Formats: sequence, structure tokens, C-alpha cells
Amino acid sequence: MIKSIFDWLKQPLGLIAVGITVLTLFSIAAYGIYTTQQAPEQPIQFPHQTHVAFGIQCLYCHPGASKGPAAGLPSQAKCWACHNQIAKTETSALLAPLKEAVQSGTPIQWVPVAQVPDFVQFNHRAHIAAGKNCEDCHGDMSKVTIAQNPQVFNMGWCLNCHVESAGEDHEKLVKLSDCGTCHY
Amino acid sequence: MVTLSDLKISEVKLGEEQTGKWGMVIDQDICTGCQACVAACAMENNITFVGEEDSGYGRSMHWIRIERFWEGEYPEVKMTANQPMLCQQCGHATCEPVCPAFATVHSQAEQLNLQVYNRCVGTRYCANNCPYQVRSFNWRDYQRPEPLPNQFNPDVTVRRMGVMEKCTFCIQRIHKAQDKAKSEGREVADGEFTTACAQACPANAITFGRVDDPESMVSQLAKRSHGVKHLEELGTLPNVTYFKGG
Amino acid sequence: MSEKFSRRDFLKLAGVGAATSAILTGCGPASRYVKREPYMQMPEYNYNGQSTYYATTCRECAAGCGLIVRTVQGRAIKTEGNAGNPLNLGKTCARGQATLHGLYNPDRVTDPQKRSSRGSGSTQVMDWDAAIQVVADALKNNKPEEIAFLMGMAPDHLFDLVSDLASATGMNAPLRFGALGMFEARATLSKAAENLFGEASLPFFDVGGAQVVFSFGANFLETWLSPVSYTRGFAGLREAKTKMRGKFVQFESRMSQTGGKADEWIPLRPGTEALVALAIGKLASEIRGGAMPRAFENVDPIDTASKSGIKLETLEHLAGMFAGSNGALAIPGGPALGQSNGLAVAEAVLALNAISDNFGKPGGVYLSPLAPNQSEYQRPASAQEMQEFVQKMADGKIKVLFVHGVNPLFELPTALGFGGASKSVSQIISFATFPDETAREADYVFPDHHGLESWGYQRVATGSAQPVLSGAQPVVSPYYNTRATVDVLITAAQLAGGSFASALPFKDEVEFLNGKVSALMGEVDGSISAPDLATFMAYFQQHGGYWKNSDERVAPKAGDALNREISAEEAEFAGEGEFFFVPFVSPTLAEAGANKPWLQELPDPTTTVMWNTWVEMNPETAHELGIENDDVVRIVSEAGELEVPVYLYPAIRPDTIAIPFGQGHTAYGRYAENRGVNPADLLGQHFNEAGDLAFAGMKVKVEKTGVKKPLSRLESIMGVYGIGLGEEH
Amino acid sequence: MAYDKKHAEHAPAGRHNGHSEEHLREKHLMLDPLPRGQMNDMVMESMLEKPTWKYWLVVGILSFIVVYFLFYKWSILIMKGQGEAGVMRPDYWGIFLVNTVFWIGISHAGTFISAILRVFRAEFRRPFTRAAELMTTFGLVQAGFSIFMHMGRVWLAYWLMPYPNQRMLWPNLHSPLTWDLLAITTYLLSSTMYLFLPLIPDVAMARDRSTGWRKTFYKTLALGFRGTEGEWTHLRNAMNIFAFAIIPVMFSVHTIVSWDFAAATRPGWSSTIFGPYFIVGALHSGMGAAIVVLAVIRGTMKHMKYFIRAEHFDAIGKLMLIISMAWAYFFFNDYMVQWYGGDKWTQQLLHFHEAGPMGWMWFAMLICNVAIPWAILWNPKWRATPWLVGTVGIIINVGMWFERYIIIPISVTINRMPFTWRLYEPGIEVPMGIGTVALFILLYMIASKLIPLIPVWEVQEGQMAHELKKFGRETVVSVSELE
Repeated sequence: MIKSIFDWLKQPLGLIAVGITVLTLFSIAAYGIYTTQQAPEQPIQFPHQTHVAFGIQCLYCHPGASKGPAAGLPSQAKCWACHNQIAKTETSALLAPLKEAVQSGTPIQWVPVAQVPDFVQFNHRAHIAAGKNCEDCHGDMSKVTIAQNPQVFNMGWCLNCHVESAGEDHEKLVKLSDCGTCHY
Repeated sequence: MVTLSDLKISEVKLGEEQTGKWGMVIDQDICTGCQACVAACAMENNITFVGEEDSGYGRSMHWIRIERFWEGEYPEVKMTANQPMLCQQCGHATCEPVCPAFATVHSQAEQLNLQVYNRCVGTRYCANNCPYQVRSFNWRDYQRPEPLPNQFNPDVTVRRMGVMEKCTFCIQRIHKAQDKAKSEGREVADGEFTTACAQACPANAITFGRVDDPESMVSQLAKRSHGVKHLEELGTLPNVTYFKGG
Repeated sequence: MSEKFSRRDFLKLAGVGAATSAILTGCGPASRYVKREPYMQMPEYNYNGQSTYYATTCRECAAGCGLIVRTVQGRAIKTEGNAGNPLNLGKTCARGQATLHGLYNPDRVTDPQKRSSRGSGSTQVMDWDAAIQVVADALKNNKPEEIAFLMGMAPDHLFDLVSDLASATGMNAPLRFGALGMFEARATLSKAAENLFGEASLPFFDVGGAQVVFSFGANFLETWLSPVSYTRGFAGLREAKTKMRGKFVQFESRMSQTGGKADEWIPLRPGTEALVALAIGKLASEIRGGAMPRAFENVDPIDTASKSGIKLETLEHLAGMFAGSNGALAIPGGPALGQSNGLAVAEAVLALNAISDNFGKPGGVYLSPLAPNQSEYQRPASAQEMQEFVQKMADGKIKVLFVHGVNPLFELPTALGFGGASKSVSQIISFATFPDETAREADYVFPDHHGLESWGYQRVATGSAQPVLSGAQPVVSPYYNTRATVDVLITAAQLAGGSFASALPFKDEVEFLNGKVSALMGEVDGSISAPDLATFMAYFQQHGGYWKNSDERVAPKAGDALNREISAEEAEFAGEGEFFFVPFVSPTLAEAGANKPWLQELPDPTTTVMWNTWVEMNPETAHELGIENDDVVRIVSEAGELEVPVYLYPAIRPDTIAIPFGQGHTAYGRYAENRGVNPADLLGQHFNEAGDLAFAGMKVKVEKTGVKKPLSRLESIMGVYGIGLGEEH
Repeated sequence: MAYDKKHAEHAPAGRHNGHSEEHLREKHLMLDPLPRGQMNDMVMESMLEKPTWKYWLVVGILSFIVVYFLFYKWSILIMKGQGEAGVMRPDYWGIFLVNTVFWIGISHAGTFISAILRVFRAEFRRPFTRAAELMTTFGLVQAGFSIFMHMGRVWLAYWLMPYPNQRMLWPNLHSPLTWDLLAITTYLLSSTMYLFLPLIPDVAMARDRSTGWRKTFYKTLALGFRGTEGEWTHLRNAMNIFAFAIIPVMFSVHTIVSWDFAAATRPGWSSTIFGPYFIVGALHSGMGAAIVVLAVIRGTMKHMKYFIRAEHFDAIGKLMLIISMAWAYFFFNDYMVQWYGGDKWTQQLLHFHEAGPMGWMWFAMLICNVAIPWAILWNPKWRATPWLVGTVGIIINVGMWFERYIIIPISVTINRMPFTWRLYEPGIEVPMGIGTVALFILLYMIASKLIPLIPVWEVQEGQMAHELKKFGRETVVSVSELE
């Protein structure tokens, strides 16, 4: 019984079957990981590039970044402050959800894109204060519609930058590579 | 990619004396054992409750516990001075070298014993080796039913099953105060912030601050002659000083 | 591949991928597919990710401590003491910390409810309009004298509103009651003050300034009057900064948490507190010399020594200690007053202070200052007054009963018969935030906001040298479909019309509050001042209340405190049995903490028991009876019986047993229900002269049941008591 | 080809004196050689014998236990957390680590028997090296399982292995646990190879005598071994190297295991003698387990009474006696040092061991590990009685399990914070521990049907090398050096 299976597998056909199975499993795994890196679907296909092209600064909508841990999403009141003066708001299908949300008083359910796990205590302020620009981590927003991560926010990526920015400054290196700087 | 050799400090100097940075002084003479610190700690640090059965079997998650013993026989019986026991943030901690995964490491920057929850694999060696027995382990995925999680402190990781946890000296408050001071271009002032337990204590029995600053309140208090450090004979260099008083 | 298919595929695979990576890397829950709701309109004082702090008042007990609540994005995260509030100066007790477990308790009453029948669990959700109509009908369709309000102990704005309503319409004046007040014997304390000083006020004991403190049963470090303030005083007593470390002696038959901090703990026989106080007074007067005050004439120290079980030498030593100190202070309280002769105990102990001549002096006895908008001390109802009220209910004189902030079915001793009398009340409307026992027996539950969601103020009865009115404001918006009881009453009164409408001519709660607080605008020496009401109210909320800047404690007129005769009788005990019975309030749970899981998980300060009730028994006695730790025993009193596991407590008289009050709920949410027992079930209807329940005046029997129920202790029974370590070397 | 039982057991009585031929045959060596072919056939037959219903019944029961108690309960443990076990503060370590130490201990005897006795050329070792080596591998499997059961987040166990990563995170080489894992892995790999090397000629023999899938199986395992002179030389060299190299590995493993305790600051644990104490303890339980295995093999498998004889039990019995004495010495030494130390916590702990609620276990340990072995193994006749020695082996293992139980959960009850002392009450560990025992037995039962449990070439080698020669009236054993 076992031998026959072995024997069958040793045939060219068997080898091909084995190869296909392995390849399929691998592809599914790869695709699964790949999909997690894609920008999620948003309630509104927010065109970052349009807003950036108008010269709106990042901090106008995400002011928390310079003040504290979270950059934050703008309230719809903030969106509406400009948009209710723009004629296109009334006509554009893209903007219909915004209009709907403002009129019905329901919050817009954004899907967070740039995220770190719960056990990472990230503080925007310190990074802005250290001279980092938004696009250093979040990519060039003038090129994307809805936000996309240019890279995976994993620990190696964080640490790489931390060590590089510390340079020869030993004290800074101690602080920036301390586990307790991000994990508590 | 950065390699190990790039990081000169990654060679953790275990066994070397640490000077200590943050410290605490606890006056047992005025501690009334009221448990306000325990509750404050639980609320600040998202500590879970475990229920009657598990708490009666030594699985409660208190990061700080108040010990009391008895002296003498009735009627000359006396309750010993309440002894709040929490992580002593040892300068030479016994928990640190035994963790195989570097999940409990010494913070070179803050001179604290860190517990990195996401690195913990749950061998529980650190807790076994802690002479103060102040570490608590997440024996189960203790559920906090909705809407209790609304109360979670966003600055503190919510721990899950299988990881060790312990007092952090409210490191989130340390970071917050340092961040605030830095944004204002100054140093953190003594007494500008304190830990949750010290903040709540109605008797003011707990004082927290910089032990490496001789002018700080905690250093001044620690100079008093009758302060003791628990199990100092083990060479753990604890950073909590107790006044037995009385 | 269609768009739809691809999306589903995407989500499924992404989920699998995320779960796999979460498992393999230990990265917690992949929160990538969570939704994030920004503010629709961000409050201008808010920033993303930044905390906002609000000042308010703690509602966990009636003390009225100020709180600062940290909120993040509309969620309350942490309570801290309000450092500005002179009562608690930035500190809180454990119950204040755990108040958030009340706010976010999973078992709150979420909507107004109509109960199909009293006591049943089946309810029907109503909308608020219908609910208010029910209240309006209740007001309108009954004679005012048939309407009664039962409220919690806190002297707050709701009490003022209902008092105004009652005085304008002829309704019964609202009764404030709480188990804490009953176990503190507040009525006795103020009655004794009236007898001695001519003023029915709550005495304030300056523990911090004293050199020697004699406490007769007062558990001032636990729940007594204002524990945070008294704990600060205790720290002042102990700290040797400007003076010597003060000494502290506690007289009680069972060592309380407070007694555990005493330098000397004197386990006197229950009922002999007055005798002992008088004997110490007599001996101290002898030491001091001069004529023997009349108050101490009746007592014989030798006789007292034999009756109380305290050696004569000890009495002499204590008297020497009291007489020899410049700052001796004697405090009566707790079980010492909850006896048939409680008033005599209070008078005897207060009279001791006259020897030390400390009235109105630092380290002595004061009368608490009245709160800023208060004209006279408003004492909560005593148990006897409650009994009279229950009788009124039973006689059918009450048709509508409104209950707010109190749970009489749990807090009142069963023997007082509230449960039976409530059947004669045709309509009971509860405003309970939590589904407690009384709410379950009510016809309607119209839930009030949690304290952290509501407006208001609360007068501080005692504990601060300055008059304090603690202010409350919502720190978060209401989580459930609840409504402020003040709003409900105002709207219902408008609907009811007539004198009701004219008594409450307000738009809403805030207008009512403004009206009440605006009177303070013109006062001098206040903590805040503003030219206009809006600014004043903003300051009031911002600072968490209003208080005077000066010490307004009143020095009691000591006049003839020593020249009155004080009865030197022993207390009488009700019931048969070999044990004195001491119920005491659990320091961590108090009367309403049992539904907060972290309060349940806090170890009791003396026994370290969590999540249950126990009976404390002296190990010697237990040994003689063949009882061990965790043995369930049946305690039988004349009023009832209950079964409870034993904790062998080394610091209790062999002839005394003690049970904490706080557990034993039959309703009140998942964390409280069917857990432990309620010692109030054992209490009979016996009162002292001041009308307080003689709760410590019972004798009970103890019977073995043969059942074991292990108690959850934080402490190690091996390490602390040496039990289970093997026989001695 | 049936082997005549009488030949071995009832050799004709014709003794002249103490050095008679028969006496030597019986007492020391298997000097009653059978033809090679016959011996090979005996081994093959013992392996290929059609399993009885009893065999299948036992396999069935054991499989059920393994599936239910070990794997099902383990999945429960992983899903619900370590709270299912009896661990808590202060007993953070429980039966899982008791079992780990226990199984590592058992695995020691295998290497001890085959490597040390091989290096010292103890001839009596020959027939049972295979069974002992299997014990090493199978025991280590259980030890590894037990360690993984113990971990709070076992799915992250790979973090304990050094692998390059972006996060610059490595295992902590200061931690005894890291070394534990490295040592156990090394030991598992090397002992498996050491098991495999002497197996090659035997599977080659089996390959030549089997058909069907077995032939494929053995062909794969035999790696084309044909028995040429060159192959034998290589094999001998390899085995020699391994025999020497694995001895320090074996010593290091249990020393490192002892560091888990000795390097800690706990009273009762922080002892410098734990290294050798643990090794002797491991040998003690390991020899006990080996003798049980031998007794069972001898009793249940065909032809085994030829290969495994009373004289072997006698020889191992002597070893057990000596090891028991050594264990007693170390135990006493450890106890005395701790007792003289006078540290109050250690005093408390020692008192707790004897007089505490688990005091019975302390006394049972001494009775099982010292009193019973000394009383029984002293007697040559009893020592040569397989069932009796096997029983002693079981008793020693019970005693040694107790010893580990006393060292871990009972000792951690007493620490320097009396407020936390609490007695350990095992939960899910018990069924899972039974599951590891079942898996151990099951692996043996499967192995007995798949590979020759007797290293038949080694036996033949021994028989070839030794011969009875007569010098005048004296009969002596002559030895010819083969290696």
C-alpha cells in the first residue's frame, strides 16, 4: 500500500503532482502576504494627490502629528468647511459619501492604512521634531489617491532609521535602541 | 540592514552596577493598606482582573500588592506595617539574565527593568527568579466584557495570554513627561509627574522621582537613616527604599 | 475575475495571511481591518491622540472628593484626585479609582424600562417621552403627601431640587439614606455634638495635628465620614516633620484596618466603650489634678477593668498617655456607637477631649464647616427614621415611591421590612444606573446617567477645613440611553403642571444648577470669582467646584461638656448566643462597590480576601469549636441566619465574630450577584437613643455546617499563618 | 532454524570448579555462539513476528492516550492558556518541567550504556546498546514536547533559536534556558546519529532478509552498506569518534539542565553541586528505565531470552547499585551544605520538604531511590532476577520523578516572600504527562517492529572476539582485538 504510493509518486506524473501542490501552497501563502500589503478599500476614494496639488499641507488635516502621538484623521466638519464652498461637491459621485455623511450626521468609517501593532507606542511628535518629513515614512502623497504604505512598518525598518540617525552619538543610540522607547 | 556589531550598546553589560535613574520611597509607617495604589495601578496599566477562583490560586495580576503579617498572640497581637511590594526596578536584576528571548531587559536609557510583552514567549523563568515575586503572568486570555475595554489606557499595551507583565514605574508617564519637557526645551522637573500609585495614595506614603538627582524629593527622603532596601543582600540593587517607621 | 470575487477573495486571504503572520510573529491582533471613526466635529479643545482632563466629583461615596478625569477621544481613561479640591488634595481612595468600572460596567441599565411584574427579570424598553409621562402621571395623579423620594446619602443638587419640589408642593421631604451612614452612626455623632456643644453638626477631628489619638471604634482610615481626608490626617499624625511622631490607640473588639495601624490595640469587651472612656477620663483627671469633673464621677476604674477585660494597669497607662500629652484627641465612631448606649459612648468619648482642652484647637475637635450654599447641617436619615418611613409605606400612606442613589433592599437590614412594605406602595420608580435589588422590585427603571456623565454639585459634609461645594460635569457623553434624573423631574413637573410646574420653572438641569450656584457669585473669599454667570459656571466646572479660601471650622462651645452626667451603663445586647456580632463595612467595596470587578479583585486590607464574604473568628475559639479556615458556619441571630466561610482572624476577641458588609447581592450585575452574604440580614430592629441602628448590639450563635468553601486570599496562608508548613521545629 | 531454548538456559551441568566453562558462559559473556545465519534469523523473526491481538490492543490504547491526553489536551492548553495547568505564583514552573528533566534523565542512560560502556569495552553491553540508544532518542522527544508544553506562547518557540533577523534580536546567551535548548538539540541530533551508525549493518542484514516495502525501507536506511572491509573501517572510525564525542555532550546536557535551577537565586536551588547531582540522578533514573525496557523486551519478544540474559541484569544491577550510592552521596552532600549554610529561607525549605504537606513524597523519594535499590540489588541472586530488577527500575523511576517534583514545584513554594507561598495543585499536566509516557512506550512498540532491537553484528563480534580456551585444567576467556 505504502510502497505503491511511493512508487506512484516516483513517476514523472507523480513528481509533477507534488510540484504543483507545493507551488499552489506557496502561491496562496505569498498572495495572502501580498494582499495584506495592499491599500485597503476606503469609504471614499480620497484623492491625496489632488489635495496636495492644491498646496494643502499635511499638517492642515493631520495636525496631531506635530503635537502628539497620533496624527489623526480630520473630522468631517473640517472637510466640509472647504467642500461646501466648492461647487463640485454637489455633483461629484466621489464626494457623495461625504455629503451624505455630513447631512445625516454619521461618521465616516475610514480604514487605517499606516498602522503599527498595539504593542508599539509610536509618537509622531518626536519624529517631526527630529526633522523627519511625513513623506519619509508615508511616501509621496502627491502620487497616490488613497494612502498607501511605501513600506511595511516593521521593527527592522524602524530600528534601521533609529540607528542611522543616532550616528556616533552614543547617548542618542542608547535612547533610540532601547526596547522601552517603543514597547511598554 | 544593521548588524549586531553596528550596535555597540547591544552588548548588555549584565552584572555591572547600574547607577539607577528612577526610584521610589515608600513610608510603611503611614501606609494604611487602603489599596488605592493597587486600584490606581490597575486602572492606569490596563491590568486585568481574574475572578474568584484564579485570584484565590495565586494568579491575581496585581502589579503592586500590600503585604501584612502578624506579630504576637491575642491580645497583644499586632499587624505589621503594611508593605507595598512592587517591582523594585533592580539595578542588577535577577530576572534579566535568565530570559532566553531578551523579553525582560534592562533599559539603558531609563535604568528600568523592561518587560517587552511582544517578545515574551512565556517561559516564566524571570518570575521564578524574581526574589520579590512581583511578576504576574497572563495565565489565560482574561476577558473584559464590553464596554469595559473603553477604559483602556491607549498608552499601555493590552497584554494577552501567555506573556509576563510587571510594574513598569509607569514608563508611559515617564515618556510623556520627557516628551513634553523636550518639546518645551527643558528638563523634566522633580514632581512634575508621578506614578499612578503615588498619585493616588491618600496618605502620600509613596514618593517617586530621580534617584540620581541629589536634590530630588525622593533622594532627600532616601537619605533618612532608617530606610531599607529589600533583599539588598542578594546584590540586586533595588531602587525602592522602604521606611519601616514606628 | 470579477471585481466582487476579487474583493471577497482579497479579504479572506488577507485575513488568513494576517492571522498567520500574527501567530507566527507574535504580533498581536492584526488590527488592519478595523474601522476608525474620526470626530464629526472635533471639539476645539481636543487634539487627536491627546488627553483632555475634566474636573468633576466622585460619586462613589457621599464624601464628595474632587476628581480629575483623563479622557482620550471621548472615552474616560483614568480618574485622579483633584489637587485643587481642599477635601482630597489630589488623592483618591480605591473606590474613586474604580469608578470607571461603574461607568463602563457591562451590566448598566441601558434604557428606560417597564417591568412586567416586580422582581421579574422581564422588562420592556420604553422611550423617554413615555417614561417622563409615567413620572408626570405619578406626580399628578397622587396626593403630594402620598409621594415620597428616597435618595442616596450625598447632599447633592438632586436633593436640593427634590427638597424644593417637596416644600413647594407638600410632597414628603426627601429622605437620604445609605448603609455607610448607618454603619458610621452619623446620627449619634451629631446628636452627641448637639447634647454637648449645643449644635447638631458633624464634628471634625484634626487627627493630623494631634499627638495622641484615642479612637473608640472609629474606622476613619476605611469608610468613615471622609476617608481620604482622614487618611491625610493620619499621615500628618505619623510624620515627624515639625513635631514628634504621634501615637495612636484604637479601642475595638475586632481589629479593623484602622486598628491595624494603631500603636496599641485595646480589645475591649463590646458594650463597655463608654465605661472605658469614662474610666480613662477619671484616671486622666486624677493625673491632671483638680476637681473631678462630674462626667467621670459615676465610673469605677477597677470595676471597669473587670467588665471591659482591660487590665487596670493598661487603663492607667493609657490615662497617663492621654493626660501627659499636649495634643490628645479622642474619636468616637463605628461599632462603638452602633449599640444601645451609643449616644453615651459618643458623649463620653467627646467629653474626654474636654480634659485635653482641645476644642477648636489644632489637633483637636472642631465642628465641620457648612458647605458654601448650605444654611444648616443636613443629616442623612437614621435607621429609626427609615423604619418610620417603612411603617408609613406599610400603612399604605405612600402611593408613589421614587428611589435614586440608594438600594434600600440591600442596604437596609431585612428586619426593617422594606421588602414587605414596598408591596403596599402602588408604584415604585427607580432611577438606578445599575440593575440593583430595589430596581428589580421597582415597576419602572428610568436610569440616571453615571456620575461621570452628569452635571451637578455635591456639598462636602466634613473632612475639609474650608467649606467646599464640589462641582460635577459630564466627562464623557452618556454611553447609553440614560437621562439625568433632574431633567426627567423638571420635564415631568412641567407636564404635571400646577404647583409642580411652578416649583421647577427650569429649562433643564444646567439652568437649575446655574440658579443654585449663581448665589455664590457675590460671596467674598471664594476660590473663584467672575463678573458674569457664564464665566463663573465655566470656572466652577473647570476647577471642579467652589470653596472658600479660609478655614471656617467652628470651635465647639465646650462649656459644660464635663459637667453633665454621662451614663456609665454597659450596652444591652439583643438575641441569644455566645458571640458578640460586629458587622463592618468592607473598606474596598463599601455599600455599592460589589459590581465593579476590580474592587472585587482588591484584597481586603485586613484579611486579603477577594470576591467573597467571610466571618472573622478568633483561632482559639474556632479551635475549641472544631472549626477551621474555610469551614462554612451558620450564624443565627434573632433576625435571621446566614451561612458564611470562616477566616481565622488573630486580632478579634474570642467572644466576638465579625462579617464585612458589601457582598450578598441578589441583583446588581454579574460581578455582584450571588456572591457572599449580607450581614444586614442578621440585624434586628434595635436602635440607640439617637435613632441609629444598634448594629453592633447583637448576640449570635454559630453552628457548623460541615461544608467547606475556600476563600480566595491574596496572602499565603502558609507564609502568613504558618498553616500547612508542617509542625514546628 | 528454531533456536533451542535448552541450549542457553539449561546448559548441561558439568561444572568442575568456579571457573568452569558453563559458569563463565552463564555469568559473563554469551560464549555459546550460534551460527551467524541462525542468529540473524532469530533477530529477524523477533521483528517480523506477526503481532498478536494483545499487541494491537496495547498499541490501540496507547494511541488513544497519545491522541487524547497528549495532543488533544495540548491543543486545549494552547488555546486556553497555561491557566489550565496548576501553575501560579509562586509555582511558575510545574510538572511540565518536572517531566522535561525526568525525560532528559531517562535519555541519559542510553548514551551512558552505549557510549561509555563502549569506550570502556564493557563486554556485557553488546546485546542491549540498541534498546538503550532508542531510549535516548525517544526520551528526548518527550523532553522536547514537555518543554514546549511549558511555554506560554509555544508558537513563538523559534525565537529561542539564533537566526539572523532585521530586528537585531538574538537569544540571550546569558540565559540557561537558551543553552538548554541548544544542548538538547545538539544532544538529540548527535544521539540520533549515534543510534543510526551501529544500526547500519543491522538494517543491511534486514534488507537482505526481507521483501516488499520493508526491503525498500531498509534499503533506504542501510545507505547501500555491503559489509566490505573499507565500510567496516569507516563505520568503526565514525562510531569511535561519536562514542567519545557524545560523552561530553551527554554530561553537558544535564549539567546545563541543572543550571536552570542552580543559576537561579532561589533558596534551595542556588547550589554549586547541582551539576553532578543532576547527572548522577539522570543516570539513576536512566539505568532504571533501561532495565525495565530490557525486562519487557526479554519477556515479550521472541528469542530475546538468548540475547538478554540474567547475567546482563546482574551486570546492570551492579551499576544501578553503584549509581544509587553515588546519588545518595550527592543528595546527602547537597543537603548538608544547604543545612550548614543556615540561610533562613533554605532552612525553611528543608523543613518544608520533610514536614510539609508533601513530606510523604520526600520520604518516598529516599525509600525508592536508596532504601529499596540497596536492599535488593545487594543480593546477587535477586540482582539476576529480571522481573525483580525491572521492578526496582520502576521504583527508582518513581523515586527520581519525585525528586524532580520536590526540586521544582515543591521547592518554589518557599521563596523569600512568605506572603506569596502557595502549594501547587497540578491540573492538565497530569494527563499530558501520562500522554508522554504513552508516546514513549508506543514509539518503542513501533520501533520493535521496524528495526532490529538487538545489534546482532555487535553480539556476533563479541562472540567472535571471545573464546573459551583451555590452559591445562583452567578454562579462560581469550580476547582477540578486533578494533
